[in-house]
Amino acid sequence: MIDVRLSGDDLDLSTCYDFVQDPACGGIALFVGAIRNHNQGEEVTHLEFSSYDGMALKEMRKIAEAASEDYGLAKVALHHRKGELKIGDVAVIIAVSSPHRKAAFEGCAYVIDELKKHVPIWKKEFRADGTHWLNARP
Amino acid sequence: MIDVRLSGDDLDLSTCYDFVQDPACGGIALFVGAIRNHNQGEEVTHLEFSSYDGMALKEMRKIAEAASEDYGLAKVALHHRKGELKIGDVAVIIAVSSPHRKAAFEGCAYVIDELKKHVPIWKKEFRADGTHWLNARP
Amino acid sequence: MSVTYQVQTFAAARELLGSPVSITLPRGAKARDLRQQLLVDFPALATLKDFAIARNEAYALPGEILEAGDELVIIPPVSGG
Amino acid sequence: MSVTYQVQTFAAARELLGSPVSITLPRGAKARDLRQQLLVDFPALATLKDFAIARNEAYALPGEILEAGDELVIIPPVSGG
Repeated sequence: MIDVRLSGDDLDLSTCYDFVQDPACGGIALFVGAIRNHNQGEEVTHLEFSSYDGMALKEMRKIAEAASEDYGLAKVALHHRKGELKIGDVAVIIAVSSPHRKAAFEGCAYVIDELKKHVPIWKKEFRADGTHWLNARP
Repeated sequence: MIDVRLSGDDLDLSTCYDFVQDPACGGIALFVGAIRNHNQGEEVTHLEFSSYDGMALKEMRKIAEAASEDYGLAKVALHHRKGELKIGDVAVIIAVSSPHRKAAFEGCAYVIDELKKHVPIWKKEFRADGTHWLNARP
Repeated sequence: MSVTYQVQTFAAARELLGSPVSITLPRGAKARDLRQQLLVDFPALATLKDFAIARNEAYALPGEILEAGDELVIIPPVSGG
Repeated sequence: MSVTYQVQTFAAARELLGSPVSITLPRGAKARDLRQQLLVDFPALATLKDFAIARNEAYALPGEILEAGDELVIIPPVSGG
């Protein structure tokens, strides 16, 4: 079972945790990605996510489905923020449940790694030295 | 910074998450170990933890300190239940924060692996086929 | 015979080109042809580290043949998470 | 000269032996001597897969010398988490 969301509102850890609960699963791994106050040595004041929502949700579902199959996960929740964020705000939450904790950790790490490679969401940082779309330039 | 607890009351995910928050850390990895409804093919009805509390807390702190050093974690929360638990109850919660997500995942996995090897807490399962102290017999 | 496609942009590509942009290609053109023509018509795209083409909300393989009515999007390097 | 130690038990060891148990060892005995004497005095301990000795709330190395007043505990294989 999979729950993917792309939300303009604050993400909620308990919502993701509750979704993946399963009486047959002893292990739940979660990852929370938050906005840091610095990047590449520069102070970050806030940032903005731009997203191609329809495709982003499809890609997120594909990744969650692949993780479920490849790691034998019971349930996967994958929630991503969009719009404007400030330092400390949560950008992404991933929760996965599995009968085995090693699979839970590996499946959770797979989801965040793949999300960062393939999901059409773009981060614009507002820093002291200007604004930057991350990864965009050579 | 480290927070270790051994508690007779329900563990709380938000408490662990809040403890490890850090504006310099983009990645928080969490693990929740819950009581499964089966083990080794047998249905589990409930279970009981016995613990050597003073030593357990010392060992938990040692593991959290080693994880902080070896994986460069900013903060570690490690909470374990004691006493009687039923199916679905949370036995352990680990939360770690790090500037880098790979270190967060690996540090979190290290903590649960080491806890299961060294911390003097013992699980007695009540199953259809009797009661068992896990791992105790050859 | 040629077809004119509207191509949407996001993020760094939108800042470079605005959105949407129009591209005219021979009928039967493939995703790789669209990518090449975009670089010809909009040389500013070369300042991106890279970009992909999405067709109907999925990454297009270079050999995919485009059809009229396709939803086409320039995908600069992503940076979510 | 000999010393009598009280050794605490937990979990499977407590079910086998009760708690605490008394063990008398020569002065200067080491943790490994305690472990061996426990197996002699309480053969039921051999039904455990394994056990360790904790001394003053830490795992004792086999060569550690015991002192009167030490807090000593039999640690069966742990199963937390």
